[in-house]
Amino acid sequence: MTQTLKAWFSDLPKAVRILIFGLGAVIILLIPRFLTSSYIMGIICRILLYITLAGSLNVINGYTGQFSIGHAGFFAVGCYTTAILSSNYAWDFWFTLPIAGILTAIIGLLVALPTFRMTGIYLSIVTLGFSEIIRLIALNWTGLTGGPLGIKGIPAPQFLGMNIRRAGDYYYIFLLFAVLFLLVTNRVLKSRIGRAWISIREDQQAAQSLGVELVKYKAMNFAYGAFWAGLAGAIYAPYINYVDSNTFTLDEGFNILSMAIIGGMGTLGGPVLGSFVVNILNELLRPVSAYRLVVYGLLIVVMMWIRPQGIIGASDSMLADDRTGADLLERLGLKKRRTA
Amino acid sequence: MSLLTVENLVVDYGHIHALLGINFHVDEGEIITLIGSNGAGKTTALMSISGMVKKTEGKITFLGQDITVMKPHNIARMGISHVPEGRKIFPELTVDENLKVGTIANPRYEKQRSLEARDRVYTLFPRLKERLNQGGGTLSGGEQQMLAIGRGLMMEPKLLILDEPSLGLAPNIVENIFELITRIRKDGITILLVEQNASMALSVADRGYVLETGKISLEGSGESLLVNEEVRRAYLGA
Amino acid sequence: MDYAISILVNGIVQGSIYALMALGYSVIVGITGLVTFTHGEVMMMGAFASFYVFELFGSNILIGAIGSFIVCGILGIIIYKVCYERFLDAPRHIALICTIGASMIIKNMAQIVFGPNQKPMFGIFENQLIKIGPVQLSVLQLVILAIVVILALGLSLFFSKSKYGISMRAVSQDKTAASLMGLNVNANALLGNVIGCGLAGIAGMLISVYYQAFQATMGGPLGMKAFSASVLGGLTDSRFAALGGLFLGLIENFGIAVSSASFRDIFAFIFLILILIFKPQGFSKKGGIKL
Amino acid sequence: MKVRVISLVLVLAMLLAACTTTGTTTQPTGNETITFGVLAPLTGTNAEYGKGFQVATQMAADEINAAGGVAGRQIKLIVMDSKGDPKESSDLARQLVENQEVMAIIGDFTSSASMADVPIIDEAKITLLSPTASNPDYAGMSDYAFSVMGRQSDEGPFFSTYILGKYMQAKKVGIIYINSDWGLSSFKAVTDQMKVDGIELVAEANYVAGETDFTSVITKVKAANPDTVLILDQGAVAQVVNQIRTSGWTDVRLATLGPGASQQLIDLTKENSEGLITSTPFFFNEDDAPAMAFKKTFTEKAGFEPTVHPVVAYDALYLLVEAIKKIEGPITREAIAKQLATTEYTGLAGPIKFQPAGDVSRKYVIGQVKDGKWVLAAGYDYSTTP
Amino acid sequence: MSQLLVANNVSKHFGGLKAVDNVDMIINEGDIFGIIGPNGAGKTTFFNICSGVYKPTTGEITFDGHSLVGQKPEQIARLGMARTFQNIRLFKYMSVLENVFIGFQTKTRTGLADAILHTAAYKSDEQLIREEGLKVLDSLGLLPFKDTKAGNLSYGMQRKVEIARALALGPKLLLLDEPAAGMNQLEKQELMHFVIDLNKRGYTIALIEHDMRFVMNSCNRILVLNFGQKICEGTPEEVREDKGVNEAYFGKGLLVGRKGAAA
Repeated sequence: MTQTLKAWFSDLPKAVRILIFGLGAVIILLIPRFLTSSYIMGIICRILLYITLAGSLNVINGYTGQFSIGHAGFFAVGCYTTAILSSNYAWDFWFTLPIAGILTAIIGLLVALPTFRMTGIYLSIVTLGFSEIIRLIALNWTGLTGGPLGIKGIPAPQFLGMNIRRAGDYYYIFLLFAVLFLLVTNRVLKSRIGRAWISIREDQQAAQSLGVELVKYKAMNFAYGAFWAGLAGAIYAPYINYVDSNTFTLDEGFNILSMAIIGGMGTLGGPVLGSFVVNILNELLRPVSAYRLVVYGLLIVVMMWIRPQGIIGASDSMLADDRTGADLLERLGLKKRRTA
Repeated sequence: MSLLTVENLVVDYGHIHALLGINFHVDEGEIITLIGSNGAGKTTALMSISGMVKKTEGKITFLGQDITVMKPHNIARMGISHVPEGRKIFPELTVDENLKVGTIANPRYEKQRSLEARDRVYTLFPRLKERLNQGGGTLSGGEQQMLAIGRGLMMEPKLLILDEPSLGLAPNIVENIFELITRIRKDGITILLVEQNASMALSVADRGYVLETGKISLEGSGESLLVNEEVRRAYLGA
Repeated sequence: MDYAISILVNGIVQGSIYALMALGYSVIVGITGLVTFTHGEVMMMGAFASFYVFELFGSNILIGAIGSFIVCGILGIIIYKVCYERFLDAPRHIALICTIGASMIIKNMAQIVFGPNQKPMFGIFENQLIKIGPVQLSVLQLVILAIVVILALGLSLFFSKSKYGISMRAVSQDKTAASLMGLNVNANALLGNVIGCGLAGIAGMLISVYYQAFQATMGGPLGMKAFSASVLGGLTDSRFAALGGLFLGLIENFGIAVSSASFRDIFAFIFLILILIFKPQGFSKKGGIKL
Repeated sequence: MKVRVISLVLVLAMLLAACTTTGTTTQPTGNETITFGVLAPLTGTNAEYGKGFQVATQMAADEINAAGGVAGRQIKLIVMDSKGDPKESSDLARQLVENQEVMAIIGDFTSSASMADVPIIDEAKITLLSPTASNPDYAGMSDYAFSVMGRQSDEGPFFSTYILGKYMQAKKVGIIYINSDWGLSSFKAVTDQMKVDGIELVAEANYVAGETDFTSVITKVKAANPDTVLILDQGAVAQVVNQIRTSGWTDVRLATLGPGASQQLIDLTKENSEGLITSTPFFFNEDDAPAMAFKKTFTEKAGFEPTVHPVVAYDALYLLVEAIKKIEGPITREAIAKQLATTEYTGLAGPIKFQPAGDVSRKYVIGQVKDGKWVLAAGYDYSTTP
Repeated sequence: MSQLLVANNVSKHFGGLKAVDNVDMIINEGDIFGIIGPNGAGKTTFFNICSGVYKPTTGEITFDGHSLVGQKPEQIARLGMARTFQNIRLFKYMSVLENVFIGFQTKTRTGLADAILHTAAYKSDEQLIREEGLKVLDSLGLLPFKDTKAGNLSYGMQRKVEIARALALGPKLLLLDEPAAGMNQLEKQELMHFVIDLNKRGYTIALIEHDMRFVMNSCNRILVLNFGQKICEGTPEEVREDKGVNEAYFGKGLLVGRKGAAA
């Protein structure tokens, strides 16, 4: 279906294709003009934010097959960096961005370092531990982070002399970074580096035998994922206006993770879809809010039972244990047994 | 009637065809051997019999009962004891405990009987008795093989499947093992043997099958295969 | 001096509860070969189970222990069916994610059913103090120590003497061989899960009795502690796991003594990370449940 | 492939649903009701307080409606679950702000969530009246942000001077406090005044929210040998008290700032809390008929006994109504906020009068547990209360 | 002829098990070097030591003048040693061409910035990979399958793809671990000619193989291992005549009455 759609699209004359792209872009850019509700814009902003967050986690989990569950920690580092620099030292928002990204990438490297000797689950737990350590440091380092009081009144970013504060305006910043993330990551994944990452996911030993430097690429992968999580944090800080350590609990980490899992890992589109599904579900389930997290939990379990790679995850990878889904369908009589 | 029959067995691992439809049978009291080079499908054939591998096609009958889709532990309980390649003893269990595992699932299990079975194993393998309380992982290769066979015998099987019992063992120990195999047969246990050491296997076997890339290319009595030039050529590439 | 001794006593009592948690954890990981994130939630359910048992049958700690063992054992069966049974030989992250999902379900259902607020636990023992030389500890602390020691010894006996124990160890060491020996791998893994979860249930009861309070959200940090402690034994060796629990309790308490309780979890995680850096496979030699 | 199509359809359907459900609420529908938003953590770690907010505000609304409503209009509440999470809270604040019917918002419970809402309500010029936010910076962030809990900068000094100093005659005090925005500012307020009053702080120890094991904290404070231990927390006071007593430390006097005269605290601690002293703007005095009535109704509806928090939330709604009553001219969001700043009202928890920043100076009394009940303690000079 | 790979007194012990015991070996440039021996003789372990998967317990290996002690597999690959695996380790969900692309890892330099900005370095790398990759596939006759998922190919094809992937490294030495396992006689024949052909094109090759016909007809030197020890080394003719090899490999009969038959 998507294949035919793609083929149909690429068969169109170039002018038509450009037209379609242009039209799409204009619609996306004009969304805040149609949707004046700042509540809906708020949700859209959130979706865009989590596209970057879940997407950057997916770079780590979905493309090299490492399993990090402490993404909230990286998010926190970026968020605090911008908050501290712009509110305590009056830096301009745009200048704090690279610092936040790079600092988070360095922290990402630090997390990755002890994990090189570890496999799978140990790595997961260490990332989780680091995430908690970062949160507890933020909570206790009152001098720098305001400790439990947090940092308030983070100045709004300026753009062409305009204060960006309303969700409708902020939409463009979130959009810019989500799109930037997807474009840049797409390029990285289609290069030698991305191929090395994927080869590590598929078969570590074979990758090594072909000269893929394991430590280097895993570290680079972690730093890259952390970098974008840091950037997401940095743009989030002035948006929420007030930062404290409660935002970055393990539950936040699981929240990001569940978007990546539900949407699908190992494809760029997966976390995008995941962010849409989870955040919209979040709104739809408001009337039964107590059951919301139960529903997430169920969704995750069901996903593992029938589609471990997520809704549009890389079905052509080791992430997709095709055995699981097929077996279940077979058992339920929904699918005929495969015969040779 | 045959104890075990394998009809038209096909096994695929994904897109790789491991067995392409093989037929063979084992009669009561026989020693049957499957020989063939690495990757010919010998181990797959054995694993299919004991239920560890999903079959694409074919039928396996044991004692007249269809065991094609039966669970491995139930197949074992019917009286098939499979001593796997690489021995696979439980390294952190003592020798005694390893043997005990063999009796746990025995439906005819009762204390007295299992003690007798254990005594029989210890008479068969006096070396094991000396190492009663030693961890299985600390034994030498030969001792581990003995333990693995002993553990299999504790189940009081009707059919004993041995996968490469000589693997990685020094020649004098290999001779020991094969001597044991003939003794076990004398106790009335049927044996299905997979070996790379073709000469050794054929010399004790009543009948043999030669597997080549998932197909049976030759079959015959042990003696006839032992002198068959085709077999030698397959092995030594002469 | 008195100060140091009380920290030591606190550390040992808390550590012994951690040890019990870790014991259950390592049994589960040992036999399924898969890691779980539900352990903390199981402990929470153990606390609730014991509370209702106390309410129905009176404040007897033994009855409470049996009750929470049974309830959590049943929970263990459900968790096994949902998270493990189908995934014993699938890529490992699948079962892991499943347990994350399951823990979300259990935690939030508990919040809905039992209410979110902290609840007081029945006082099982009077505030009596026992002095042994310079060491001072309460009856409750003594009872907790005794229960943990008895359970640990019982478990050790179970694994070394009973036929179920031996077959579980066999399954945990080599599933293929065990199944060729006629052992039902699935049933054994299920049994291991039941025992592990049952122990977690008792640990949950002890925690709520010791701290006299429990609530639906208590599971998360506890699960982490169980994991950290088990790492010392490579996740599968219950002896070292128990030792790890004890260490963790002591480290936390001495760490807090020199800094602040706000750093409690930092100590636990640094302990974990250091072990992983210097002894990534823990102190046990090879996988499988061990005594 | 099929899955992709299905998922795409699913997402589109969800988007549509999300848009339409909210789309309807933006339509104003006549004037017979007046609507307030309530932001409260109905799930998550603070859920019991959120539940308290929900029940207490609904009680107040029901009472007011039964009495004919306000300005001839019935009160309608939209209660939303913020989970105590700033992100959630601000999204919900946006949603409430969008809804033109909503005239004012009560909430949120935590300071961090409330503070995340401030820029939104500030822009929309709508009142955010938090019953409990006590971060000293919160109320000053906007003209539209109010808090009625009372300032730590008032309660802390009162506690030091009148309770620790005059009433308890404490010389050496150890403080155990929760490491939260509330805990830290309370700690600062108390200890600053202690210096002035000449009371020695011999030990301090803190812990993070969710802690259950206080034995190490207690051991640490005990080692400094204080004559009085002050516990600054709202949730975990009972456990700290219990663990102090069960550790065999029976000769130390205990005081607590935070939970107020909470019955739950006594239920949780039984005889361990005997003699415990607290400051409270109010407590459920058996002579205080309205308070006892509140307690009874609340307990019936909520299933648990009230702390001071739901009382303040209850007062908050009455306060809003009081302000609306005084408005001359059309009732608008801005008019409410403007009027609220100057409204004085005496609720169950005492008189409320806003300081210029938008928070309240409260008067406190001393409560003490005697024979398993809170009683009003005497024996100090109340006339010089600041 | 220069010495390419020299193993000196190499041993590998796993606990008490001596998997490889004091083995010497010299592979010269231009060789097709065979390593044979019964199952469990330590051949694959020895291969894994050479390619850096295992560290030897004792002994030293030099490759093309570099000591391999303490080198990681990827570093050894970068020195110009490529290998295949006994149980094919293709990236089975990737296309054949993508599999080969990974093999060019050592020949390309694209960094993160190059990838993001699509610099000249990136473009030339990608072009090189594409052209060379197609060339490699073409030379192996795999071109028609370039977009097929590697896991969907037949066993024999997968072996070829694995070799193609290794060739992408442009190796000085190619290690093949049981390349003919699971192939039928026809495929084996074809593979053997292919290996000989590769050798003619200048690749030095070392291979482990069970199929004696394959080894005898393709290798110019053969090393025989049994129980981790070297029992014989020489030309195919020498090895075939060696009695120890005969026994180790085919085994000897046990029962007296049949001994004659085994001779």
